[in-house]
Amino acid sequence: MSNLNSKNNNNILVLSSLLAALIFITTGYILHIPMGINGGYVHIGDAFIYLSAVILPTPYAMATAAVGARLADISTGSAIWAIPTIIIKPILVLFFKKGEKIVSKRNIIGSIFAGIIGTVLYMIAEGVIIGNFWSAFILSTIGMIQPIGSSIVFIILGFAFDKSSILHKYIYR
Amino acid sequence: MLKDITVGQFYPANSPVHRLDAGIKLIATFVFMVSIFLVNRFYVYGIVVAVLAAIIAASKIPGKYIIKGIKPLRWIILFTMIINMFFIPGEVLWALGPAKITVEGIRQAFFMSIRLILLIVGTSVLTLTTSPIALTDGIERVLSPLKKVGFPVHELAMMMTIALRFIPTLLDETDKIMKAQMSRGADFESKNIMNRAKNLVPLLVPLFISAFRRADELSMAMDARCYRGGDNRTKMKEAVIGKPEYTAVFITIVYMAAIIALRFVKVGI
Amino acid sequence: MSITVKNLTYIYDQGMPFESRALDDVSFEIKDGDFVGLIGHTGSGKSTLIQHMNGLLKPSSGQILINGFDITEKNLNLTEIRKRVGVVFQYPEYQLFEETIEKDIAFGPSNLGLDEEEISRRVKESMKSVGLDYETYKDKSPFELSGGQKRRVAIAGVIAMEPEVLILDEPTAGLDPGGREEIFSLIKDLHDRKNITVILSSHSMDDMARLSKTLIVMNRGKVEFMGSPREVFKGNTKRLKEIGLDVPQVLELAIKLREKGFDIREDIITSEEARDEIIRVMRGRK
Amino acid sequence: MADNIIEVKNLSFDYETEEGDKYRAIDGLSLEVKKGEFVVIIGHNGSGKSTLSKNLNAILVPTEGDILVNGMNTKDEDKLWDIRQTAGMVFQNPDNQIVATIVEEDVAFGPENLGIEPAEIRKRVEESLKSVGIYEFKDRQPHLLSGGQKQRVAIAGIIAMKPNCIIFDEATAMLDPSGRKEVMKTIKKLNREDNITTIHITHFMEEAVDADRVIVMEKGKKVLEGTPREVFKEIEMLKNIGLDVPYMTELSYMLNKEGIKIKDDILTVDEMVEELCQLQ
Ligand SMILES: Nc1ncnc2c1ncn2[C@@H]1O[C@H](COP(=O)(O)OP(=O)(O)OP(=O)(O)O)[C@@H](O)[C@H]1O
Ligand SMILES: Nc1ncnc2c1ncn2[C@@H]1O[C@H](COP(=O)(O)OP(=O)(O)OP(=O)(O)O)[C@@H](O)[C@H]1O
Ligand SMILES: [Mg+2]
Ligand SMILES: [Mg+2]
Repeated sequence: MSNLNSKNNNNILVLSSLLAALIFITTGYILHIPMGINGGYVHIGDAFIYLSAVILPTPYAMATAAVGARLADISTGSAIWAIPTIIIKPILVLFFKKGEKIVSKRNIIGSIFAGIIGTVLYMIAEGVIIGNFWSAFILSTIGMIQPIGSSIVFIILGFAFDKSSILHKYIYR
Repeated sequence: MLKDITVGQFYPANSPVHRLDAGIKLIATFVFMVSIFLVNRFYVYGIVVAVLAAIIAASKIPGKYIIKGIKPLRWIILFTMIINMFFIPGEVLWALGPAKITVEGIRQAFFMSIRLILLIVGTSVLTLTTSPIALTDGIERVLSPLKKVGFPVHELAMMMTIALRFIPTLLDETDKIMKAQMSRGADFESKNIMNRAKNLVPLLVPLFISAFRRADELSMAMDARCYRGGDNRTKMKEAVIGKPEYTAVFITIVYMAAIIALRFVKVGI
Repeated sequence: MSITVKNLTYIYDQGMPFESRALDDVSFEIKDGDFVGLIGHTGSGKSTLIQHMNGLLKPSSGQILINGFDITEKNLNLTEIRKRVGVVFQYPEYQLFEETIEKDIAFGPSNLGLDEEEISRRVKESMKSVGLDYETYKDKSPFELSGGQKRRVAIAGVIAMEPEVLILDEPTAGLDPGGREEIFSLIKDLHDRKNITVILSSHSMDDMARLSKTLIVMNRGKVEFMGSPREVFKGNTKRLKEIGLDVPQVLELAIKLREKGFDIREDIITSEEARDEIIRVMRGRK
Repeated sequence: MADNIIEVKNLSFDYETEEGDKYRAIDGLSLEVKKGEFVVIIGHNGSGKSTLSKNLNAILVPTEGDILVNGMNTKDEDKLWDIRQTAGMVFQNPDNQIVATIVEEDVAFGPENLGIEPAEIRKRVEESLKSVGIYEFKDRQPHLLSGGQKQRVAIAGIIAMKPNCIIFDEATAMLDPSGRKEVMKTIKKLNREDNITTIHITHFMEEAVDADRVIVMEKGKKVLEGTPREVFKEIEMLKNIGLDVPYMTELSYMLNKEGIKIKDDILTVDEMVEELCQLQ
């Protein structure tokens, strides 16, 4: 029984933290979906960022995205991406809108835009860090698999949320 | 086993670098990263490498941990080297049809690779010598001036602490739910990507419900323990800024000054 | 379904500096239709053993045969095991996820690839087994139920796979006395009616003594005792306490009464037996 | 009445359900707890025990009636933090009440929230850890401890706030027997030696045996109250509302039914032995 909807800040703070922990876990470690191309995989951490965006008040969702993804970066040996991550991931949150349903046309399109803009921003960051924008461009194009997978997972989970009365109850409005 | 995942890459040791205040380390690392972007001649890297090597030696971190840090990015480094070699115009060394390797390309390839490696190693030193908890405290202190403009620094630090605290718990939970659903015939290893994505539902819906329930209970426990945000809150462990910290700041300033000065020196390659 | 466990050993994190031997050369046999109580202190290996029985963990060495069928064999189709052995984990209500009770219970059977009709039959049947009226509950959300009811739905979800062996890991944890009794009696009923082999782990000696036909006592990854509750408890009080377990209170009473010179049997394990013995002794004296 | 630390006066509490209806979880309940008392509350799932305990700590506020904690009304918002500091709470799931990643830092969490001086916090943390017997684990990470140890960390976290009263809401429910024993020992010690008023909610009747007073709840009401002996004597009524009695009480009841005239308020094995010896 949530007391989310009553003005309890502690509850939202804690929920944001737990979702950050889930973003960490799914970005770095579990439920990676292997993809044929170049033996890589898609992590579903971004799908969790998208879900946070529709569950939490926007400022909290932005913090959640930054905290979760940053922890994953420093743990999986990608600490150099930590700075771009804490700037880019919160921006992705802004493409979603809280409404009656999670899976709305608005949010599906939002997730596509989040994927594209996220990729472009990371490409710029990568260009700066590795010092060659061509290389960054090619690497990011291959990396487009990532946001596509995240959108799909977001939609599947969003449907499950929309159908589940108990989950729905926790969505902050 | 999922339980064994450690957050961060902390390598515990008793060294002056480990003991140094995390906030200072954080700022120093940031300065270091900026400094690398200011280098425009090969020989200046010599200074950077020397400083970094001295810090690593002082930190007692075995070399193999440093190398392990570079490994995940080795393909990106290699790939970027090749792109640099072929795509920078200049004096042609070797050509095969449209593909040309130039002298400038080779120079650039090495220059950028060294820069990237130094960036990776520099950040690794921070994460290897600072536990995630100390890092969280450090971030809170470094950002604390932002409190004045209303940025929720304390809340952010609290979020990091709680996230760190619950990562092992949620991993454990994931493991349990996964096993329970596997016992009911769920297949999380399906080759079919769509199937695999769909199988996330029986795992993630219970995981979310559990996270929500935990959030309810934990926030209530925090209420009961009089948590009301960062105002008027004290800390048991206060940061001690002592001689080592002042020394570190001094070294950082001298180092940065040297790098900036060398940028404008017009000798060498 | 008879179960044979042969020299089963399992080591977590084998080869790592912190490896731990959770099961150490465990061998035993469970007869068809038995009702087995699995007891042991925390960390004695109960959960590890249970996970081996339905293929979630593969032994470091050793074998498990279910009716002669080796479930530890490599490349075995896991659904084959799941059809035979159903496991209800601790706090099973936390694995519920569907919108309706009917759909949640159907999850297991539909993973077995059964047809609609068969699935629906199994759902109805298993709801009946756990005492939930099909028409009343099928369209309800499992999350609207009380704790004890949720747990019954979760158990139904496993029963619906129609396993020949049903394993339950502490199925009454966290319930009130009435709820505990309900769960125990539904398990007992299932066992009696369908002749399913049941393995039940619990920390309550009194319940185990009362319910099980056979007790397996684990200690540090080994089987310390195995036999009927009476055999296990009789004369082993000291050893059981040494390995961090209790004995049923009525047995403790009998032992203390004997020390005081009462001529009372010392293999009492239920309240009814205690009552009858005390009456016999008291009446005999008068 | 200065010697009552808690006074519940005609408390009713309504939850709002999703359909917007009201659900009355506590219905006209009155209750007093004396300083230093050890009160056990039993009642089946959903009888309103947790709702009551949350009201005592001002996490919930009465719909009707009043609650005074050390004379402070829980409706008085100015007194909120004083009330929570006076009446501490320990919950069922040890995992969901530990905030920090290191044991001693978690114990410090409460005092830090109260704005206490660092040196004083340090002192309190060490005292509390010693008092619940987990000082040696102070630098450990909570998730690597056993259930009983974690629960004692949670208790230490409350003691560090120096409460006069602690409410344990099924604090032993998720523990194995050895963890439960550890925690019960700690609870009793705090009550006896440190004179902390204790309200212990439980489903294990054996844990009620040593209480000063047992309160039985049913459908948001107090249906029975008295010493353990007085309460557990009412075996039929307790069974009717889905509760149980200690094994020995049950046995004495069964014996009485068969015509063996022994006391019907026996609680422990030793008492039973003594009683039977006398009868002999
Ligand atoms: N995932 C794991 N990784 C490493 N060691 C483990 C793991 N799970 C269990 N162990 C260890 O294996 C041993 C047996 O654990 P198991 O969970 O089987 O005990 P149990 O008898 O079920 O205990 P409980 O009564 O607490 O449920 C313990 O020493 C435990 O620490
Ligand atoms: N947030 C809530 N919203 C609506 N109803 C609630 C809420 N919390 C509890 N209830 C209902 O109030 C009643 C009393 O609940 P409470 O949690 O106080 O019982 P309890 O005696 O503590 O039970 P348990 O032994 O299961 O802990 C129950 O019927 C419960 O369903
Ligand atoms: Mg277990
Ligand atoms: Mg309760």
